[in-house]
Amino acid sequence: MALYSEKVMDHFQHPRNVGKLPDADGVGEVGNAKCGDIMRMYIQVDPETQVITDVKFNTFGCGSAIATSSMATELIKGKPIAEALKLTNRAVVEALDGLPTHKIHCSVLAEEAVRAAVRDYYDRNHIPYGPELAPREDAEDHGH
Amino acid sequence: MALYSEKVMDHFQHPRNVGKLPDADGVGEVGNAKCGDIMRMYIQVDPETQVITDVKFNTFGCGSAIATSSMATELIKGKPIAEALKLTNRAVVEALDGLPTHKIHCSVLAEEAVRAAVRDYYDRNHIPYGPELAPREDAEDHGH
Amino acid sequence: MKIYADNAATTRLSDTALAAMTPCFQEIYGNPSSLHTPGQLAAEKLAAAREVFARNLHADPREITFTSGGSEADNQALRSAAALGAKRGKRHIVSTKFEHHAVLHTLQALEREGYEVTLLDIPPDGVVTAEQVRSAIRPDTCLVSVMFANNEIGTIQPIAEIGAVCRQAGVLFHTDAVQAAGHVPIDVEALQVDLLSLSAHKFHGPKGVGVLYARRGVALTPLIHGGAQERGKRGGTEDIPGICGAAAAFDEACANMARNADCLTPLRDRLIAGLTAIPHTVLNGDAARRLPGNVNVCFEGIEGESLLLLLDEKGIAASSGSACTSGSLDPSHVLLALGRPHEVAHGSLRLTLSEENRPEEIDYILEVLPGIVSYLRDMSPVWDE
Amino acid sequence: MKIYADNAATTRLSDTALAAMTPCFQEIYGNPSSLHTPGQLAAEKLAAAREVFARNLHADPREITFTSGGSEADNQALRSAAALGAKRGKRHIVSTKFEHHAVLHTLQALEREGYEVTLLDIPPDGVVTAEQVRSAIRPDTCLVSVMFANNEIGTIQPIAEIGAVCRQAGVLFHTDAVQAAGHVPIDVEALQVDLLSLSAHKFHGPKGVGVLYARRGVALTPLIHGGAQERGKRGGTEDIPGICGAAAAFDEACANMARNADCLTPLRDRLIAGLTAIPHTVLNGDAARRLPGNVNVCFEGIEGESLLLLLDEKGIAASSGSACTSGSLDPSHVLLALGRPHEVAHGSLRLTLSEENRPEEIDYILEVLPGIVSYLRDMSPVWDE
Ligand SMILES: Cc1ncc(COP(=O)(O)O)c(C=O)c1O
Ligand SMILES: Cc1ncc(COP(=O)(O)O)c(C=O)c1O
Ligand code: FES
Ligand code: FES
Repeated sequence: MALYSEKVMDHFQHPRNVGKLPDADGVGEVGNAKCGDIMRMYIQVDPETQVITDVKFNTFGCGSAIATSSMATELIKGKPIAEALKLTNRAVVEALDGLPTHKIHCSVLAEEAVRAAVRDYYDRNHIPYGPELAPREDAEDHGH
Repeated sequence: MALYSEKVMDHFQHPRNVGKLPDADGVGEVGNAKCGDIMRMYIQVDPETQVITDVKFNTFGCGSAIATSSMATELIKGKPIAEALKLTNRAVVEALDGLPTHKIHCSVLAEEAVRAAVRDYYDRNHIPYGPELAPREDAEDHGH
Repeated sequence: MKIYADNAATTRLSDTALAAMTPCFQEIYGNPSSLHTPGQLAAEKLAAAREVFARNLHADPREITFTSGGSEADNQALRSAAALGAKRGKRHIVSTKFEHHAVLHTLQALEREGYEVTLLDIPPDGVVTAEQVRSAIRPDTCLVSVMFANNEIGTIQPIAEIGAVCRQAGVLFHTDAVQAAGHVPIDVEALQVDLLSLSAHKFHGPKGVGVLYARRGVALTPLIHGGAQERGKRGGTEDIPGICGAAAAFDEACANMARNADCLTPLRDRLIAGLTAIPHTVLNGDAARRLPGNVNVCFEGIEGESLLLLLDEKGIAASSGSACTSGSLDPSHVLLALGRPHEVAHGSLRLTLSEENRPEEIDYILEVLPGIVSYLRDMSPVWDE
Repeated sequence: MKIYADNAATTRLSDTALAAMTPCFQEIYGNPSSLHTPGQLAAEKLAAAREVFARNLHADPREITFTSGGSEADNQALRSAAALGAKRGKRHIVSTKFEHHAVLHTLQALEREGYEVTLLDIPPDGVVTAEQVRSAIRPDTCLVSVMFANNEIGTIQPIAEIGAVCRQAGVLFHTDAVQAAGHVPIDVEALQVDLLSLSAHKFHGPKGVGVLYARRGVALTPLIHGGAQERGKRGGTEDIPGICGAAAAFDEACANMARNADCLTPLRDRLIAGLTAIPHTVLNGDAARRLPGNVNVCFEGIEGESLLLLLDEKGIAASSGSACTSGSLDPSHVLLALGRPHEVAHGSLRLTLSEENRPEEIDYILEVLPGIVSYLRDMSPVWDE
């Protein structure tokens, strides 16, 4: 299918890290009720090193929502939280060899899901964070 | 060519009575400067019987103008003037197995040419005629 | 297995249509406006094609105008009726919430130009009633436009009853019959339809050819100004190959209509039964009053685009009213009008069959689909809640 | 001998175009709006075709909109520029007296809607000057529309100079390039054209496919509302076979342009020399600044339709601007604009050649024509005066 790159199709057809982490240290759920796509991300964090040791996701969404979820989990797995927080939707899109213009917004969901999971981890552990990690005003619209 | 009936094409391709009568007893010319078609009809009349003994025409005009000229001459040749004056454009059209709707007006030219030739004959011979033979108001527009 | 189950989007050109087109490409290629033999041969083809549409619709050839497709026919129908209405000071139009965008967007344009539009709600069964139309007609109503069959859910509207209501009220009645033409019988006289649009590529004719039927006395406003083609109603050199292909396809579709319906209906019903057997699955639109080839269901907890992509991987070409399949963020206005919540409308699947589909294909679809639905539901954070 | 010498009316579909169309009829027949593989294969075809037009016009693919023909492209170009003008309070349009009816009739419609239109006179050589355009532009001018090459007399207009004048004045410039495209080089950048229309069936492509080039930033108003096809600029399922055929034909025409012109020009000039050798015959339009395949003469004392019928009988398909060949009573507005009196305009003959015409055909035409002219003049009451 020419709509999506081979990488996107690979991650869509064989998504990595699908599922739940019952004992997750942080869970983030983001979504857009209107386009209907919802992404939930689970992370396990090593309290010593602040490294994301495991990550899983569940997504209700389009092909690129699933592929970007999958790619995002791959990109943060094994990384320190500080680095995971630097993940941009653009990086996810690039790692997937691009997305069609009207599908760029789907990748924002993945970036937001990572941030939401980290925020939940910080909240649970009473770790203070700056306003830059607060839920974005436009997150609900993921980019439109 | 499907535009015209076989009869029309026959009279167009082999027009009867084309030419001039140098010693004509009556000559009628009608036309429409706008569509550009002009028809001239020559008649020879037997003064005794008032029979049209010969008729010729010259036409500058479309295929159906030529075909209707030809058919009109055929229809009046050898006929008494009184009968020739009864020739209607509709009769010419029927004799040609019809004309396309937007070409009906061409046949009016033939009817008018016959009347104009008779009028000229009457004028030359000081034969009085009624208003019904006077040039029609709309003759110049031949039917549009 | 490769299965094309998206015949409401477009169809494969039939052999009959192609055979009718072929001589027009390089042999009878004249311009029908030309006086010479090549032109007049083309003009004869054009007249014959017009005759075919007139005959099958129970219309007069002079009531048939060829357009570039269903959209153009819809646009011109609405604009013409609106212009006629404005002349009499009538600027109110009645239509429905689930019309095709060719109608809805034209109505929006007319609203910007000062017309008032009432869009009827869609009952849960997807069938608008003549009573709804009657109640909506006002003294200043100039046009009622109700589609013959909906393009997403396939429900067939009571066109004859609506036609009677409109005729009685002295209001012009247009029906977008793009999905119906060639699939269900259409008699513009019996139905009392004044304007009707159809599109050839929905019944195995070529793309880019539409027909606008306009009852005698209903003057069409040109949408495309130009030469004197189509009696001055539509400028532009006629696409003779396309028009001939369209006529041949329509003739064939009308001739085989009953047989095709008899063969499609059981396939459709088997699909509906099989799909609605999957838990939390609903059929969209009335089960009986629908096009013989239309199946449309919503799977709860599923997103349409993912479903389509996975079906495509299995060789099945289908469609969805999901927002994610389109440029817009809104899921199908048809499913929303039908009352489906956003998230349910999001999980819709439309399978539209033609007489070219085989029973084995239905087996295959029913074999593959439940697994895909489970797979996607398992991945969904919505479903496991 | 059968000679088709009416290539300005329409052309025979080329083998190349047909070959490009064929796979789209029954194999790659999907709807490019569909997500599945059959749809995406069609979408790729569409993108490739757009690329071909963009490349050959020196444009960007996003600047190419497919329409149903030259007429639709003309209508949409004018309406879009007019709408843009109205937004800035500018409602004056400059065009010429010899535009195609697709332009003239749209301008008349715009006049009824409150626009003011200035139509430039046509100089005796059939070539409008940039100076005429400059003088006609006013502070409230929003659009200049001057055709690239005239469809009757084939004269080529100084598009680059007019483009420069318009650009300098900050006025949008549209050119109807329906007769020029595929026959003379077109570079929208170099020519400073903002909007350009073309039609595939004038260069051996299929009928029913046009292109509207609109420079980036020049927003198009949809003429046909509907789905999101053509980036929302034109609703309606795309005619993929037609579009692919159009692209293939355009690519071929552009690739062979110089060769075709080299082969046509001498044929054209031989025809012109032979015909103007007939007494009381004039060439219409400049002898050099004309399309390589266009010959247009007036025979005094002759009526065009009769001439065409007699030529047709001899196997020659030609055209005339005579009133009698059309539904209207007025002879060609182009010849009248050129200053020909009614009765002379009436006797016009247009022969338009393509690269498919052979030199022997020219011999034959020149052999047959003088006799027909004499025959008709002999029959004419006008001539013997
Ligand atoms: C100069 C010109 N403009 C516009 C058109 C209209 O093109 P189409 O017939 O493709 O609509 C034509 C040909 O008919 C033409 O010659
Ligand atoms: C109900 C309905 N109306 C109008 C159209 C538009 O037809 P076309 O694509 O031929 O312009 C379609 C199909 O796209 C349709 O399904
Ligand atoms: S379309 Fe909304 S996430 Fe992809
Ligand atoms: S068109 Fe005028 S006489 Fe035929």
